[in-house]
Amino acid sequence: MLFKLVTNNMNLYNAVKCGEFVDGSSLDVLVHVRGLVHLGSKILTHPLCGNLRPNHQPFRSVIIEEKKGFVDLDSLSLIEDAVRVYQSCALIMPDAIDEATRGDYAYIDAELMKESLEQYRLLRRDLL
Amino acid sequence: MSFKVIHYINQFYAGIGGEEKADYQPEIREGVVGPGMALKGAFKGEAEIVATVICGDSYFASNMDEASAKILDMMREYKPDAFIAGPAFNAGRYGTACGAMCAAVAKEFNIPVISGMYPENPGVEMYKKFAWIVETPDNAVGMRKAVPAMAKLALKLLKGEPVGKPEAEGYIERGVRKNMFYDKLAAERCVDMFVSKLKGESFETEYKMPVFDRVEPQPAVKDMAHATIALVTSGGICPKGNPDHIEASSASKFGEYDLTGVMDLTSETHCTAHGGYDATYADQDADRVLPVDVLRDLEREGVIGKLHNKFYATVGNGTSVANAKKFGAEIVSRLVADGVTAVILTST
Amino acid sequence: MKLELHRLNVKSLKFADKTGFADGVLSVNKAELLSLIAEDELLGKNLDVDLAMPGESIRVMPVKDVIEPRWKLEGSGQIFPGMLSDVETVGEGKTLVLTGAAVLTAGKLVRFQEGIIDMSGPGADYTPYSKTCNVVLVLEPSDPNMDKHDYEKACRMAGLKAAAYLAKSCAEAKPDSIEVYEQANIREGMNSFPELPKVGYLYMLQTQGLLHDTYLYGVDVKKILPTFLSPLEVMDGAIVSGNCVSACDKNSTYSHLNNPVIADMLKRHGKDFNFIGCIVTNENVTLADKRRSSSYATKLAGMLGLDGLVITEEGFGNPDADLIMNCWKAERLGIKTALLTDEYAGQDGASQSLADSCPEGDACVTAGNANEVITLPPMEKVIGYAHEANVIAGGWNGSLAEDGSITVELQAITGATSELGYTKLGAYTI
Amino acid sequence: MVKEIERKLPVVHMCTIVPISQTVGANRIVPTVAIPHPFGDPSRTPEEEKALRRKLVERGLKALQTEVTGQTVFTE
Repeated sequence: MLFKLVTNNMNLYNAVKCGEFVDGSSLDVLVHVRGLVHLGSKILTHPLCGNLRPNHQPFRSVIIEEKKGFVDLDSLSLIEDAVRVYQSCALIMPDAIDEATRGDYAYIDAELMKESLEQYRLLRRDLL
Repeated sequence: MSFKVIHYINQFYAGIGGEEKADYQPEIREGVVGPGMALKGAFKGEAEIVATVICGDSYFASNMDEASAKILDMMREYKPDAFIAGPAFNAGRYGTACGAMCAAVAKEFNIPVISGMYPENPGVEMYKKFAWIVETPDNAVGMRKAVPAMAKLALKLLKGEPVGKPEAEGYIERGVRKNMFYDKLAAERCVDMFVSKLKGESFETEYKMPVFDRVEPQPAVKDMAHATIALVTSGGICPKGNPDHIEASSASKFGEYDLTGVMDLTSETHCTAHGGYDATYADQDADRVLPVDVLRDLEREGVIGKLHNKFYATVGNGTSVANAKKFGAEIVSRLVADGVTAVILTST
Repeated sequence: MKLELHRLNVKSLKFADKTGFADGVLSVNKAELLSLIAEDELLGKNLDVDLAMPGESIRVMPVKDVIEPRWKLEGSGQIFPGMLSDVETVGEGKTLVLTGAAVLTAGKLVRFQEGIIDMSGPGADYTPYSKTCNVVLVLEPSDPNMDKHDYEKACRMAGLKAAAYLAKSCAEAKPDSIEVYEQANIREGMNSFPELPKVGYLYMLQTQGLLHDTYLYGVDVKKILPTFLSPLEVMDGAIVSGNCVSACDKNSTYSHLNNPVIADMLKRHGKDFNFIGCIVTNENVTLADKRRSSSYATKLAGMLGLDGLVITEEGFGNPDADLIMNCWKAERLGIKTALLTDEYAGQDGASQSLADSCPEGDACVTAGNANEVITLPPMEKVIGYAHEANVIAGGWNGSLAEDGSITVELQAITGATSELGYTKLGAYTI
Repeated sequence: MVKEIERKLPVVHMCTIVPISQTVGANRIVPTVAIPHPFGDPSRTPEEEKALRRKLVERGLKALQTEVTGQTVFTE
């Protein structure tokens, strides 16, 4: 099984064994994940995690199990809904905010993912 | 000081003429014209119609952006407090123009915008989010009922009074959520509702989740060898360049495309307008979404009578249920008229 | 199980030499309270205690948690078990409550999570905590680069300590009123009111990780399987909020202690239904956890033979998925549900309110659209840091105007769309 | 859309996500390959792909020739 983190948060990307970096907005991350789900990948963490409204989440990170084949329906409805939510509102681009705030957002994003990353053994031990 | 209102009507209600004058260019006149008299009466002096905008329905429909920009410019000097359009009853193009103008005015001047239409007027579905549309009968006989209701709602909005639920105020539900303070805590309301549900009594949910209905299946096709099969897709396949500008999501239209002589869809001829999936594969070979090549083979082999020479496409992604219904109804009536036997609907 | 709530009705606050209660006034010895919270070396030197009363021109922001002062006079365990006191079971005996008073923890955390409480003006209508007499702790970390887990905990503990301290200091006062609650054990409960439907309360708690956590007897709720709990344990602080996001719809510790769904269900117990108890469940981030917890929680309800469940959500977005799973899984077991949530319908109210839905969710009450925008006029006094308005959830750059007024979404106001239903706000479709 | 068509003409809904098709009210349903390429598979040769597509379309035609009383999924 290939577990993989899809993220636009460079800090987090650097801390995992297997990741895919999306150079773009939180919506770009979700759209990319959607493409993977359409081809059969399964989502392992909820794409809307964090209790912040989308326009306050410049970073998005989703753990998936990458595979080809039948579409996983739970994953599909989650990612389609998440994309819809993010499309319906203004986004903050990661590079449009001051560094301290960006750092906070990146930190929260990383923290929210940490336990799940550990659960799927994706965190690089040398960085722990 | 009474409130200043601008009224929008079409060439017909302005007494200029019928369909033959529908290309009448926008103009603004001081004071009341046509049905504005009735509105004026219903305002009872609390608001005044300072000007009336008149525009031909066809002119508006074929020059939407230009016409609305022009009208907004004409309105500016009057500094209106509210905008009333119609009522348009069940007149489709008039309703669409009223709705579009309401939306444009609300955006530009940030003032209350009110129209009146029959619920099935296409202007309702397109613009109810942006305007208060009072429900009217389907023709001008309903003028006497429609105008006082529109005036009443307009005055309420002008005075900043809270507007109640659609059924109480007589407007068509806009589908917009609005906060209000209830008499009871949300917790108490929830337990009340819970008790009603347990007892099997009627109750009204505060938030309706989407529900679905069903249709009886049509009988099977008996004679496939003589059947005409049509292709319809919600996967956004269209001639390359998307000539009808079908939106990548929340489509407001569908396209009708000719298949005469088309044996195979290629990256040269067709692509997808759909924004809800990775378009790479469909753009490489649109047969992957709309299997024209195979149906042509089956036609040649006599398995089917023939492939209908038009296909229909829209984008399913985020498209409102109402629009999808409208597309479906319109497409099928054209297919029936063309003598089609059965339909293959493909979705991504 | 029997619990008495001994209520002292606090109508006013003042600083004084001795902390105590007399004639509706809660006196606070500021130095003593300060030195109590300053014991924690994770907190910095510039700590402060301030008072904010209903009707005053005061804005408190950013607020982390709201805690009602309580102290157990009799019975096993002590208030906030596993958190402030030992892990012993609570819910029996006598508990002193400073009704009308609250402790607010304010100060900087990670920056954009905390809320606004206005004590007067239009904003005051939206928060339940404009009606309480508030003892405000203004906190800061001893080291600005401190690990955020540590600092969140320090703030959480400071609030709990202060709340317990205030109530404990009033233990000698004669209560203004005494409320008695009795909860039968399951066997007796099942046999009473045979003609009434047996119902429960499915109590969903936010558990997504740092700044999104809730504790049950000191245990991080994301690590539990759904479990059964008496409503009386909740009144003694078995559930404590460690949640900072978002201000409008996180359940404060105060709202757990005074859970209005539990209060109303207890009121109607024996009349409209037979209230058997609460099932506590979590809202974790992984889908496997979501599926497991929803299946397990509804299985518990099924094993108890319940006919109905009231379900409350905490938060929005992915917890909507938990809410919906809980709903249809219960309904398919033949258990009727009513749901309590809030909405995220955009500033114009035109977007879809919930991230998930199911046809079984036909009885749904909402505490309002958290995106609706409000302008809060300037206040004479701000306790905390007003410039945070530009970065809190629900605010945006430019939210804070030069005159001190703030334009924000309701989600920035503490408790505005409480999903325990602690406000009268709701929404309807125009 | 599928329901409106079904009110007047027999229709087979060919799509990848059967539950969505069921939700929107289709009666004759044929599952297809994948969302971005319901009638294809880019990992195969063009000939194999077309054969696959033909198999699916034939299944769709078969569905249209079958009497149904309610939602029916045709997998062969």
